[in-house]
Amino acid sequence: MPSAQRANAGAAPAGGSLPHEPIPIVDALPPGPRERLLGLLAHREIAPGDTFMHEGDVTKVLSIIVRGRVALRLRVPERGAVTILTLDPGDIVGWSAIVPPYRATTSATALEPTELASFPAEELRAILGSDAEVAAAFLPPILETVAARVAATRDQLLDLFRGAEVDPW
Amino acid sequence: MVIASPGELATTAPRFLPRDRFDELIAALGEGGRRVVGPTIADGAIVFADLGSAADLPGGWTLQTSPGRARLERLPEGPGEARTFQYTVSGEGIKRFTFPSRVDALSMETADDGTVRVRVEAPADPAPLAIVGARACDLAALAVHDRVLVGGPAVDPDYAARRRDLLIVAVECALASSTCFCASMGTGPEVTTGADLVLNELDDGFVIRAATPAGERVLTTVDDLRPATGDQAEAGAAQTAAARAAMGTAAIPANPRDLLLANLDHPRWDVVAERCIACANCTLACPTCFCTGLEVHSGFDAAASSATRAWDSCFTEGFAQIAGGSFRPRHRDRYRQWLTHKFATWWDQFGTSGCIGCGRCIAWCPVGIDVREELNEIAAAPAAAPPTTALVAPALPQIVAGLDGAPDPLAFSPATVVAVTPETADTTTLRLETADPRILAGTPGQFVMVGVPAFAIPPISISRFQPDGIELTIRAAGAATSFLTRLRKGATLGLRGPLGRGWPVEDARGRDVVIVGGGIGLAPLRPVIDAVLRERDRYEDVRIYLGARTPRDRLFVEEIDALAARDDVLVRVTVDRAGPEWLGRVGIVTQLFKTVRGTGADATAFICGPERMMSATADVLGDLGVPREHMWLTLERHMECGVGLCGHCQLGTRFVCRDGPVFSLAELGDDLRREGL
Amino acid sequence: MDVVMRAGAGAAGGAAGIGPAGGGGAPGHATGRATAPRRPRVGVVKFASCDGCQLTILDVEDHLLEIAERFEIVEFAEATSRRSSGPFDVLLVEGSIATPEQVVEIARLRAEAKLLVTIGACATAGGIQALRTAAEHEAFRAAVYPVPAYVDSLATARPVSEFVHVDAELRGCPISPEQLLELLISLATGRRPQLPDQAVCLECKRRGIPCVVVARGLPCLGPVTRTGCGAICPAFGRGCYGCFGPREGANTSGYADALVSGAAAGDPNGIGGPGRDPVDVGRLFAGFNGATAPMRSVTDALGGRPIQPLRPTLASPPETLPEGPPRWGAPPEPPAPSTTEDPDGPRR
Amino acid sequence: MGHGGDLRFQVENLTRVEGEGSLHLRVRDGVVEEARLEIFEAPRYFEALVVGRTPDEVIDIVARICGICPVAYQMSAVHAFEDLFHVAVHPQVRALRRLLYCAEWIESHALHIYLLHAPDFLGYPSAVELARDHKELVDGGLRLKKAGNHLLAVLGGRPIHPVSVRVGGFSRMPDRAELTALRPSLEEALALSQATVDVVAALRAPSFEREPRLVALKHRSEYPLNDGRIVSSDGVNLRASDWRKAFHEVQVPWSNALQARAGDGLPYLLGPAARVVLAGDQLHPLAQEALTRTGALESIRRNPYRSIVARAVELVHVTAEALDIIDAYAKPDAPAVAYTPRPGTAAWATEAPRGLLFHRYVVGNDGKVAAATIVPPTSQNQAAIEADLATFAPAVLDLPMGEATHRLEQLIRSYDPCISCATHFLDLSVEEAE
Repeated sequence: MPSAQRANAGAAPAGGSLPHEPIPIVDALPPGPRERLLGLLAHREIAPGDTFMHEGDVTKVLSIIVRGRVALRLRVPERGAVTILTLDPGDIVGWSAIVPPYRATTSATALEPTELASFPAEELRAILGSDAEVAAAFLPPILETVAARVAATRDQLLDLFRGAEVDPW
Repeated sequence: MVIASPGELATTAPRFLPRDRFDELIAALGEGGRRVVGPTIADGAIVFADLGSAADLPGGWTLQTSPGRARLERLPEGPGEARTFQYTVSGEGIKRFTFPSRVDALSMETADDGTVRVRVEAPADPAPLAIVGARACDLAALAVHDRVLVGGPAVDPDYAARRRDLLIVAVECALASSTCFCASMGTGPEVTTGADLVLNELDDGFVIRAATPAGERVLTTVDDLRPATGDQAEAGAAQTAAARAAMGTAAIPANPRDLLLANLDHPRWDVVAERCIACANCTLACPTCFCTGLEVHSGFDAAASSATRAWDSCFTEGFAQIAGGSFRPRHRDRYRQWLTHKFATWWDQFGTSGCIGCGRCIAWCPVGIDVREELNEIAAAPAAAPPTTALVAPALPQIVAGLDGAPDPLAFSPATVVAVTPETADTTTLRLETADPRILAGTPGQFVMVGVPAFAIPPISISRFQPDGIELTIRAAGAATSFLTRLRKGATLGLRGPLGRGWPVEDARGRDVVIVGGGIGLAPLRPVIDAVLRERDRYEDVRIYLGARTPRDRLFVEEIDALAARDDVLVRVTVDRAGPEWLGRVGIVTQLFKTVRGTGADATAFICGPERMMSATADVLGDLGVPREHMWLTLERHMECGVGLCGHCQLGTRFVCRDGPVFSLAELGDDLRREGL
Repeated sequence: MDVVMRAGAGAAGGAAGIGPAGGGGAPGHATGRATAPRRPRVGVVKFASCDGCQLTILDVEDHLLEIAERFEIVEFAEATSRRSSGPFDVLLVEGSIATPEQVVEIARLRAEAKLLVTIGACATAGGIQALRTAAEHEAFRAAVYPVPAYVDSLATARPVSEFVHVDAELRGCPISPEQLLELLISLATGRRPQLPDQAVCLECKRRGIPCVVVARGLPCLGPVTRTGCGAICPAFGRGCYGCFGPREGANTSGYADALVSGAAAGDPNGIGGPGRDPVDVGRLFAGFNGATAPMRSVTDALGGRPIQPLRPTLASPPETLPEGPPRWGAPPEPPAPSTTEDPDGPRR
Repeated sequence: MGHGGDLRFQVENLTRVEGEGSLHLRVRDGVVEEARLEIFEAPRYFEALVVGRTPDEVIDIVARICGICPVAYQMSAVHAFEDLFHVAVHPQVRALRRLLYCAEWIESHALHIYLLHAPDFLGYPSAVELARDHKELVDGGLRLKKAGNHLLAVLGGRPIHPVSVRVGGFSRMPDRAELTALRPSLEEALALSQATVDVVAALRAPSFEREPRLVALKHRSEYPLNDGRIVSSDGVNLRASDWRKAFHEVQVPWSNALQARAGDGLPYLLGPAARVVLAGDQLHPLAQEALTRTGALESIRRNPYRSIVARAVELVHVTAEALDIIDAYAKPDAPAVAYTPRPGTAAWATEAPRGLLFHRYVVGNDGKVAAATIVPPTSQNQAAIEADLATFAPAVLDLPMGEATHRLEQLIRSYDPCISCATHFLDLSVEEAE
């Protein structure tokens, strides 16, 4: 594995923060659609501890993490907020922006200085609805990450590390 | 015969023993207080039992067998109506006499000074035994047991003691049942090895020849036996040849091992599972099946207990059971395990077939399942071409004569708890002091069997080696482990080990090291981390990825934090769920690799955790290019002996306890998907 | 293994409080092991049953007094006049739930018990009385009583586990004294009771008994029945009749097929023989554990459960019973039993 | 407890009896208007459960009516069927059936004397407490009981619900060696039984006498177990199969058990006292000797509290006869003879430890049972128990509640009522006394 990894042991992953970090999903798009989407893209900085998406709110943006780490949290009765997943650069936040009823299913809080590349929800939905080429190129990778997240959540539900019930004996 | 004695037949002139003088043979065998057993009629079948006189033998009777059916019948009137051995196989072989269904195995007690002693029981010189009426298949089965039980690496002391002085009078079959197929397995009907005396029964008596000096000595004590005439000798040989002809030599497909290993997912397994009632009769009637389980007995006073070893069977759910469940929940899995072990993986384990063609599993199956039919059905429509990989017979020591010498892997040694460290709510680390050089010389990934009175004896991975002992990190998953986690400083227990093949740390020398641990799975990996850091410069990148249920369930927290602080080790920890106070990662372990870019081709991975987590990890690491032969994981299976004698932990061709518990992904192939949790 | 534990059962904690296990360490274990807490309070109660299973407690003669020392038996109507309505550390429950009152009572007892253990086929599987169904119920009452009007019982007897959570069970009709002792010792020492769930056949073969199906053509439930009895029926030359209920993963349908027309179809049949009457096979499965799913599936397919009975011809009672309590009649004549040979005396 | 006016007297849950019952008395002005032994053992419908079954299946099923005396049920059933099918069993089979019955009597009588009844006389709540002060006594009782259980296990595989009884014989008969191996424990049991007689004869029994009508089997040459004619203290003398000619069952609203009455609707008494009185001349010499030693024959007949002495005398008989049977035993070639079922009515009575047990089966053309009637001893004794309670109660009404309860419970226990058996069967609907 690349020794670049070795230097920053314990700290944030994959190579520091450059001014123009790659944005995998977007970079992977064919030229046409990529240009049309980049037009919508806006970069935002989030300070550690800031919650930029709230469970139940209308999702205003679909973001791709450029840098930093984000915690997805749920409100659980009697247990308060529970972190169910943390996201790293390249991950998507706010897929609910393009899935009815367009409301956030979790809250999102930055754990480190975080940079997001965000698409405004309405414009994104509009272009996906009107531009078949963009939709065909952009939706599969989104679906892929969402599916991967579902699978991972399933494994968490299995409580793998718990093992069997302890006997009464 | 002594186990080590040569199998070749000595050549001495055959004699003729008139039928009415058989008692003289029994008397000769019984000289010196030797116990004499032979076929008798009991409970509607022919079974081996003590012989008072020839009158106890099944003279005039035969046992008609067909699939699912065995009936005592009178011999037809005629010249042969009085014959004694005019049947094929007894209802039960001679296994019971060398390998009883229940034997004392262990005694565990807490002495007044609080010291726990675990002693391995073995019979004190059992009475020498003579067996009359064994058949070629019985002798072949005995040879298989010799290979399995005293052929090493571990030796069953009970079997060795019972086996040591055995005198065998064999009979060459004069007929064949529809269930017989020894000729196809190359084990009969001719008696070529293993007997001291060999009989061929004729209408008026027996052609008897000595095959060993011991046999010859017996013959000489029977007064003035006339030599058998050429005609008598020929007549005897002729009927045996007829029996061979009646059976044919192609009852089952050629090379069943390769056939079965290539058809482990054949639809036929589902078909037979509909009929199979998993009663285990086949395994218990089989003269080579050797699987056993321990039964622990104690009174209300738990200071002392004992354990008996009883016949067990792979047809029970408990046989492959661990805390998490059974690896063979369906009859389909169990029948496949049995048939595959008999005809295929036995070769890999012991360099011989596990089936000797006696057909008892066919006759004594209540629903009449016929192994020959099952094998031929699979051969008729093989799902896949047999593997090209030729059989590599494992290099195992030859039959050993005695038990003396080599250290006994079954022996327990005492150890004392010198420190107790609670790790989590349900997990505790015990530091044990032991003087046993074998244990101190253990390697990362090896485990020990832990004995305390009244409880089952669990296998526990060594979580650290100390100059004067070891550490065990134990999760309270069952009664025994719960008890162990509650031990206090000063408690003593019995240790047996170190057992198994550990992590091949050397495989990672000069390569990147990836260590992935889930939950309690970190414990067996801890010695690997210790070893790698001890010689850090011999390895390239070192990355440690750990998963736990919650932040509170993390093991060795201080140690891991200290590691994370080093600049020559990458440490990533994730949990399944956490409160907002946790700023670390949340998600499954594999999520930690997403940030890794580039190739894993130069990496060696050591993985331990729940099997589902290990296979998910292996998939992701595989995508990153880590070679399968460099991905090592350790398996948990039902283990009672830890040395390949009890049979419970089999996975494919392996004994997880003996050949593992650490395996490379390449070694495991699909087995984990076939028989994983 | 055999012990029924449901996830999150309060019993996990409850049991921990029972055996010294919970207190940390078993009695008798020396250095480094905690000592036992107070004696566990044990209750024994019964519902619809024959009393045989609780009698088994009195049948472990060699250990009875030791048990009484290790445990505080606070409720055991058959054995002691001391009574208690709870709480119990361990409650041994015999019998099936067969009346509305019993439904209420078992719920109350569950609340009083840390660990509830059902003992015997009635409590664990409903017993033979569970074979009656709602449909048959009326006919059953009519068959037994001249005046069924008095009857007020559930449509059918049911296992305890259908009403409350059961922490552990001892199978058998009756339970085995050895297994009872194993359970009590396990509770006292904190180890896991060894109550194998495998087939009777394993013990049968360990004992060296030739299979009665194969050697004698007898119908035997051993292959689908849980071990625990010691394989006494085959040892006594007859087929197992299922006292301990279904073994794990019992393939009852496959076995029933073999009993009807397959290899196990008995003499003179063997394979391809005429086979058995399916109803006879069905009745074999309609035994003391016949209400369990694996057994019931066979009787559903083949029949053999109790049929609508004829009305028995009871001698008709006198018009009216005497008023008030029964009274002894006038002093009888001095005893005049016949001691002489009687012409129409009993046969033999 | 005061006099006069209405008095409702309830013993909620009878203890140290097999099964569940309670006592209910209604007293007005010191006169017992009503005495009810209420039995609320839940219904189990055995008479219906055996319908459609083969005779051998019935033998296994009826055993489950009672875990204390399963052999009794197996015996009445097997004899009834063999009688109907004209099966002539091997003499050793008949002997071994008696031996099996002896074993059950040993187990059942020892259980009742030592674990259920003796604590009453000595003032303990149970044998466990009794053992604290009189360990050797209880130990002896347990060894006695164990001897019976062991014998049961050798003959039938297990003490409770043995498995070997078949129409025509047994499914297996023991080797002689298996039985002779039991001699030591039975010899000890015999000695313990003889000692038991003296111990219980010395127990102070409350003074209570009445003239019961006694009913038991009587055989011309043996003490009644499997076989004999029904005789009574007032001259009844019938074939066992003809029980219904002199007795009948009635249903009372307060009991799950059908009660049995004599033809005149009056109660009668079964059990050890009845047997010892009516068939004492057939007791084993050792038992007769023990009985004579106590000189209690007359008090056994008149005072129910003295039934414990009769039970002890019978213990001597069955242990002594068990030894005799074992000594005379020779294993027959076949454990059972073949038979052909034939339709008709099978009826038979044997002597269960608690008294006469009558079975009647209608066998159809298919060789299966079409209808059944089972009359256990306790349902026959129930009226007698109630009669005794009505007679005895006034004597204790002045005592404190607890003591009165104890006395009445002790009286009920003296009959060794097996309520599990008595209950054929339906659920109780309590009649509210206004």
